[in-house]
Amino acid sequence: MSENTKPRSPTESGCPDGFQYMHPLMRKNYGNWDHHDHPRPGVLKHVSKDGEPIWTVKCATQRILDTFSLRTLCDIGDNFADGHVHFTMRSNIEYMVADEAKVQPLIEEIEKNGFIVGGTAASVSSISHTQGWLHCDIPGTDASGVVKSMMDELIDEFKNHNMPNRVHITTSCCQINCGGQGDIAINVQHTKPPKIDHDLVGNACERPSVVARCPVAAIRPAVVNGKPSLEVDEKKCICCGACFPPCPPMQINDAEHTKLAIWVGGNHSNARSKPTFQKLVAAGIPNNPPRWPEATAIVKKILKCYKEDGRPWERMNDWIERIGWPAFFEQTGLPFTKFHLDNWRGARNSLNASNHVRF
Amino acid sequence: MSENTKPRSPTESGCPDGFQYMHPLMRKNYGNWDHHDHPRPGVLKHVSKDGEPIWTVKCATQRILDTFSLRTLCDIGDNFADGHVHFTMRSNIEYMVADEAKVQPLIEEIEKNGFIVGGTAASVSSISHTQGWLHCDIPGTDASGVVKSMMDELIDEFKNHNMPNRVHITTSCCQINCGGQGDIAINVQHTKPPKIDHDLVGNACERPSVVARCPVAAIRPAVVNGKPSLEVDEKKCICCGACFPPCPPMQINDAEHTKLAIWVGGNHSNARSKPTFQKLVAAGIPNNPPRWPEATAIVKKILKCYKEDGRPWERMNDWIERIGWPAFFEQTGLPFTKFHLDNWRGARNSLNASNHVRF
Amino acid sequence: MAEQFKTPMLDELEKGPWPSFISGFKRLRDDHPDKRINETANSLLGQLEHSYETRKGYWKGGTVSVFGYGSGIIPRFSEVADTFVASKEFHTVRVQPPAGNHYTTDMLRTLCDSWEKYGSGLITFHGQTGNIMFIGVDTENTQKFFDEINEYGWDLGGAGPCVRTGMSCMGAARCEMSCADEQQIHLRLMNNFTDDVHRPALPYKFKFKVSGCGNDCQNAIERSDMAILGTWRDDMKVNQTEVKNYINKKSRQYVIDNVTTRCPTNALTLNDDDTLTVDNKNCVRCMHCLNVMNKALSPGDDKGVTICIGGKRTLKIGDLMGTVVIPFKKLETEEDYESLVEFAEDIIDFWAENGLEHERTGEMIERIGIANFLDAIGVEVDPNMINHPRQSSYVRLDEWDAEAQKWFERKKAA
Amino acid sequence: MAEQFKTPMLDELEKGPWPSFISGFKRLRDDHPDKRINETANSLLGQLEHSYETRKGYWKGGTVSVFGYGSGIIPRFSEVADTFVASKEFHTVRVQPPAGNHYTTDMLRTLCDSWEKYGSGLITFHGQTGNIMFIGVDTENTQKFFDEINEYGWDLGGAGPCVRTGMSCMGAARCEMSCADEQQIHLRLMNNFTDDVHRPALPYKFKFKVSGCGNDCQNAIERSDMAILGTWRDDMKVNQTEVKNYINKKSRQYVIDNVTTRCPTNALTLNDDDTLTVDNKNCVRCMHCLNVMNKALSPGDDKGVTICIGGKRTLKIGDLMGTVVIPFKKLETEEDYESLVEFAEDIIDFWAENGLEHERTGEMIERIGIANFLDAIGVEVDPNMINHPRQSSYVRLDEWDAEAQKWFERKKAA
Ligand code: SRM
Ligand code: SRM
Ligand code: SRM
Ligand code: SRM
Ligand code: SF4
Ligand code: SF4
Ligand code: SF4
Ligand code: SF4
Ligand code: SF4
Ligand code: SF4
Ligand code: SF4
Ligand code: SF4
Repeated sequence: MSENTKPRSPTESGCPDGFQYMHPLMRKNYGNWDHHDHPRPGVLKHVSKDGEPIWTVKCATQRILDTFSLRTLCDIGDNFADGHVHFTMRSNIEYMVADEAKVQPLIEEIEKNGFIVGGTAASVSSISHTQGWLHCDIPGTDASGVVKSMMDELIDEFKNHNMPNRVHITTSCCQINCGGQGDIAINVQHTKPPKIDHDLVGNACERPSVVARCPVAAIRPAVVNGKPSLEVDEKKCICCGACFPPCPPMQINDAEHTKLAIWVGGNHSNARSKPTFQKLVAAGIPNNPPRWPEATAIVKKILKCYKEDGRPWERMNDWIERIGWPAFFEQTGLPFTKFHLDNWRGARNSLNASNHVRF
Repeated sequence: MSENTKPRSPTESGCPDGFQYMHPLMRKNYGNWDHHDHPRPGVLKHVSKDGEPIWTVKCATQRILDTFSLRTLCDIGDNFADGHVHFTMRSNIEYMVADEAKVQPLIEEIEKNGFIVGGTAASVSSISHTQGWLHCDIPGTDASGVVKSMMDELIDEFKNHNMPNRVHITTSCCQINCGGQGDIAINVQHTKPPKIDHDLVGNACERPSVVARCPVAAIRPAVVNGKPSLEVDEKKCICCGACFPPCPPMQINDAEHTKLAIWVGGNHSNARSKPTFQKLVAAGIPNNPPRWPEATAIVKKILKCYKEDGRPWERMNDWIERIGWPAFFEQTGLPFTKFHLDNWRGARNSLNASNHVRF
Repeated sequence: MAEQFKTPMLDELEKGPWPSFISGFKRLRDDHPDKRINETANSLLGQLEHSYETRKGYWKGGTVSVFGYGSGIIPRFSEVADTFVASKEFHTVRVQPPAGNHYTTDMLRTLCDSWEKYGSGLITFHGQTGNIMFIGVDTENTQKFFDEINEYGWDLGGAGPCVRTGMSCMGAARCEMSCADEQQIHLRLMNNFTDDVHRPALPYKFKFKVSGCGNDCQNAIERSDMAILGTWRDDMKVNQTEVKNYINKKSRQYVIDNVTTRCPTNALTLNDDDTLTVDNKNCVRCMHCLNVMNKALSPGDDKGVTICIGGKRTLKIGDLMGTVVIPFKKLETEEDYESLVEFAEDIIDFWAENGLEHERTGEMIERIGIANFLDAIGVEVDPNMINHPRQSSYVRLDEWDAEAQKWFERKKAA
Repeated sequence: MAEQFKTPMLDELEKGPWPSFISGFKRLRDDHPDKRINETANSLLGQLEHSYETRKGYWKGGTVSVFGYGSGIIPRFSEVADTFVASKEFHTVRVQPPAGNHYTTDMLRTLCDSWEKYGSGLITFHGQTGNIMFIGVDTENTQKFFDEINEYGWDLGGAGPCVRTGMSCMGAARCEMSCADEQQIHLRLMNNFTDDVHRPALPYKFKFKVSGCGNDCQNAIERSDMAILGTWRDDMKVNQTEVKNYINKKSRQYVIDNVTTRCPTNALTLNDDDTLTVDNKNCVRCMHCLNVMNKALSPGDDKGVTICIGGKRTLKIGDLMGTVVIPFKKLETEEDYESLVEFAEDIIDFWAENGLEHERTGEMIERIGIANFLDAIGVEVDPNMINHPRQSSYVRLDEWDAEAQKWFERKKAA
């Protein structure tokens, strides 16, 4: 390699120190905060132990930002918030101001530019999501599109504190679920085993590692048309799609049979009860771009019931725990089927081993 | 077969109707009871919807009754309780009387004859137990002996309502646990794999069915000294003794290594929480006839802590649930070891997946 | 009598206030008029002392039954019969008790008389499955004893792979909590399966237990393949006067701490005027508040049973509790009871055909999955069967729409 | 620009009030001065519209990295590049954000400048693992873009079987609940494993997440192999004046219904004089009461962290939450932080040697058993690690006495 094309060696600087970018008031009061409250939806007021207040204005973004949008958000930060911003793990941007008088103008500027203020406390915050058709190599749907369609309809819930407690929704574009669990999760659920493109298997896949990836050992090496390939025991296959990433010829995505499912009650916080996993409530929902109205309708229905029936501070899981699953299905009008019965490891723990029945 | 030795054909009468033996007042008020209370430990007063009262005096027996004892109990029944008795599922005998005036004399007569009145409500009732060395073919200990030794020391708890709620103790003489679960269970726990008497295997056992019985697939057919036998993978073997009933040459019982273990919190009633399984708290307890003092000492210690710290109506499991397992081990002084961590199916549900920690 | 065995260890079990089984054995050895009984008791004491010394049991099984039956006797042969001769055959006769364990003293004496003719004089009231266990009889006398008691109304219970003896609580006979006719349930079920009790031909054992309410005084959910528990589905009855009386007696704080706070579903509210409000939709019939305030609170009128299937102990996949398969079933008419029995038949039939050898219902359900089990016995799913819906996405959903349709149709029909 | 692709379906996503990512793409297509960017955006929109029409994705993976590193780039090649040419290589550059996701607008603009030189103009703040995702760059420009931003302080995150980018909550920077210096924990851990981030050589991925308290705003327990959560072990601080203020504002009933009743361990008592008593021995630091009454209640002074190991999502044995492995660890001195890093090293080393291919820590623990895992990493068992002791008697207890002895010795030493 000639001298001047020799690649540059990286500086392995790792994770940058956040202090250099932190708002000065936060740097000053680091570890010294006393309490907070909610002057209005979308705004937090934190007060330090020395009585110093800081206001935060929380603003939704589309997560995947074009540089125009990002520069606009930066302009707002310069003009109203001392040139510092913070991104939350739900891709909301937060502006901090030391001076209460700046809060209202800041909000106006944000809204003028087409962004939305809200997402604090007992609201529905932005839906956290994943790559989808936009970038991933295995997606069954487009997470960004689902989220945009849904948030358009949940916008009032983002802008207000109408819920019993905070609502964290996630969506994922394949059954791997990079989006994680949530009070409500809208996830891909395949309903048919992969169709194998036998011509490609030989080239594309390391067969033993594909076989090893299947959670139910449904894949066997096989010779098809004289060529090494794979075969799937369709009776065993649970259509999880785990074989697809290591072996793209295991075509799991299907315009018709790749559906959406909705899960509720995934709760990560340790407040009150220990963290809980989400539970399946609705499936077979059409994967219907560009606006996925069927999925949104179900999410809205669930939120409506929760809003009307939940008690203050009850998260989705707390509410359902109190009213019971029979009432959940009754209130939401969702069908209860044999597919709601778990049969994976430890499934027995999910069965009602008692006389506790609601009438 | 000659005419007069021809065996008699059974009358398949099945389960006898209980009404024919039931106390007349109970027959009369069948399904018509209104409420009850506890005039004193060992005595219940039930009142029918028509205001008719019936008193029950509850009396401990040794379960396995010689006909002398049984006739004595019958005499008492004749003289004081209209000739009717009821046995509880914990082998207590109950005398019912319609007349309050008879209660005290009845109690005196019972006690005069060496039986004990008590076992009602928030007391420690008789320990339910199993056959042991007296009759079973696979026992590791003698359940009756353990129970007699223990109840001698718990007699005050039987005779009084000193506990937060009722205490149901069981004991079993092998790991099969015919005794079932309990607030406290004293059970056999083997600590070494079976020693195989290879000379006998060929004759005594249907080998495939023994192999199939092992919960961890530790048994393999093998040829030993030229004869068909079995071999145990000692690393896998969990010393459960399940191979012993179908194959007595799999000698699991051992004077030294067959120990007792103590479990707590098995709760069958649906009151408050759903039924719960018991949990291991102490093991390695010497199987020490004739009076098993070590086991009794631990049971007494647990009961003492429960008595002092439990709140009214808290069963053993409720109490521990409230104070937490760290406090249970602290209060009882029992050691907590890696063996308390579950590793059987669904074990992960027993791990603390939260920040909920007590300091 | 032959040599009297020394029993220094067992003698220790005569000390202390609790009734001593050893003293009972000695009474049979020393005081009984029948020499056979004296010798058997002596021999038994000797062998038991030997067990205490060596910390081992010395019985082995075998095959003994009465004519016409395949089960009901637990055969025991001594491995140390050379030394302890008189108890060398020491079988147990398992006899079905009357539903609810009621006896007249007369009947008990009659049973004593028969037993003393043929057996050891030792009787257990009752074994953990509920049988009267007549412990200690030789092979020959087994038949004679059975013939005698069978004549006056007693029959054997189960042993081996068969329907076992049932159990039911005191219930309606003396308990205000009872929501069921335990006696009738017990008798109908057991006596429908008499053949399956006496002739072991099932994959493994099958147990019925009946409790009149959620207190489950028979430990039915944990110990039986089919647990039947009384319950109600209309509103709990609240006698507000008695509520007030109770509060006066115990204090408001006591009621808050011990009643309302302990309700598992927060379904109770103690109002400022000392009345109690029950959120009956959220009450899960756990029984706690009724237990504490049994004068003030009572089950409703629309009674029935909840049925849980599949309880059993550890072998071989770990303890299993029975799980709700029928959330509510009315038991009023003849047809109701018949359909209960048919339901039990359906389960036993399916299991008889599909259970593996030595596999209990609960284990079979674990193996094939609850959904398939419900399908097989023709029971529709109901959210009362679960603590919560599935947490795993690993499931085939090809038939989702069809199943959802079923639900909507059932809802419409209801 | 070449033909502008029609996007009737995507156009639907420009309707409605929520910020539209499609409108952003179109701005890049229509308004950006750089033609390369216009064309890329047009091509991307075309391919995405094609996905919407056919309900399928059209990207495939490959191998792309920057010089010296094995990970940090997610390569994407279009399967329909014939039609959508300008976005045929569309890799993502995963860049580690600063701990806590703080930025100056200046720095963001600088990053925009670099990205517009080489990339598509699309940036995600942030991916679910916390990276800044620069989405859409061809193979050649990947290196150039990286070189440029690496010069001014930015480095790649993980991808593949390696230590992944960490996440930490706002915490001490703006939150009164914070019991830890999240920034420091985050930096110390991540920057100790820089080599493992850049050069994938582990069985599978390994994620760190830091939350300053039990509210776990980073979903650490569910989403990370090693979750570090702030907590405290002395008494909670109660400002009784603020308690009274709160009651005055909200009412006694509100506090009973929403605070004391909701405590998972009944550790709170509202006294008649409107003071609040905390049973600190039973408080499990769930955070609920502090959340509701954050002015009145605060964490204690003796702060530290609880560490849970093994969280992850479904593949391949079902979702796993991390479980408590270190109930409490002080993080004050230099040595404390060093031992935290060493602890992480011990876990990663053990897993690197014993994990199967594609097996996460949680799955390994499930396979070998938590007891063996603790043994291996030299951590003593503690009842805070469990919900309850074992329910199954299926266990070898040969070493019981020795293990019991260990406990007694530790207790003595304490
Ligand atoms: C980009 C991102 C989704 C997003 O849009 O935010 C993502 C995208 C992918 N994830 Fe993920 N995962 C992303 C966060 C997660 C998370 C969330 C987290 O880290 O907290 C999880 C769940 C937590 C966990 O670790 O279990 C997650 C669990 C997975 C899994 C399942 C791992 C497992 O052990 O079960 C896979 C499959 C695999 O690795 O084989 C996976 C695989 C993938 C791959 C690499 C698919 C593949 O094999 O080709 C996706 C690349 C998409 C792309 O084109 O960029 N991704 N993935 C997230 C990473 C962005 C970032 O670096 O910041
Ligand atoms: C007689 C018996 C039923 C029978 O037909 O055999 C029975 C009878 C009564 N039980 Fe029971 N229970 C009987 C075994 C049980 C069992 C099973 C056991 O002992 O293994 C349980 C479930 C055990 C468990 O959960 O582990 C049981 C759980 C209850 C409960 C629930 C207690 C709780 O809070 O968890 C009550 C309600 C109460 O205490 O008010 C109860 C209440 C009662 C009442 C008060 C019901 C009534 O109104 O008459 C009866 C008097 C009990 C007393 O002596 O104080 N009974 N009860 C059993 C007596 C056993 C004994 O000799 O001590
Ligand atoms: C006698 C009795 C104990 C007692 O002293 O009370 C008993 C004694 C035996 N049981 Fe049991 N079981 C007794 C009630 C139980 C119970 C309790 C119950 O029925 O509610 C259980 C737990 C509940 C259950 O069914 O799971 C029970 C679970 C077992 C098991 C494990 C069954 C399983 O599926 O896990 C076995 C082993 C077997 O059957 O292979 C067993 C086996 C045995 C055998 C037959 C041992 C053998 O294989 O040789 C014992 C005969 C002892 C003898 O010499 O009489 N026994 N056994 C109980 C029966 C008396 C009666 O008929 O009334
Ligand atoms: C900014 C952020 C942390 C970050 O560094 O990114 C954050 C910040 C705060 N969280 Fe959070 N939480 C953030 C994500 C989360 C998450 C994770 C998630 O969203 O997926 C959780 C756990 C989610 C779960 O359980 O499923 C979370 C569970 C909580 C809770 C517990 C709520 C509960 O009762 O279960 C509190 C306490 C509360 O609400 O008072 C809390 C409270 C707070 C407070 C009030 C803490 C404080 O005193 O400053 C912060 C302001 C929140 C607000 O906007 O109202 N935060 N918080 C995250 C904002 C996400 C967003 O844009 O909406
Ligand atoms: S959820 Fe699936 S499709 Fe979506 S980004 Fe993650 S791996 Fe890709
Ligand atoms: S889809 Fe899942 S279950 Fe089916 S073959 Fe592939 S990996 Fe196995
Ligand atoms: S517990 Fe074991 S030893 Fe005891 S009676 Fe039952 S089977 Fe026999
Ligand atoms: S004792 Fe239990 S685990 Fe060991 S070989 Fe026998 S059946 Fe298997
Ligand atoms: S189970 Fe219920 S009905 Fe039966 S005795 Fe117990 S409390 Fe009474
Ligand atoms: S019976 Fe149980 S669930 Fe129903 S109100 Fe009473 S305590 Fe609550
Ligand atoms: S996890 Fe706790 S410390 Fe961190 S931001 Fe959330 S509430 Fe604050
Ligand atoms: S932090 Fe949680 S556990 Fe502790 S007192 Fe408050 S509510 Fe109860």
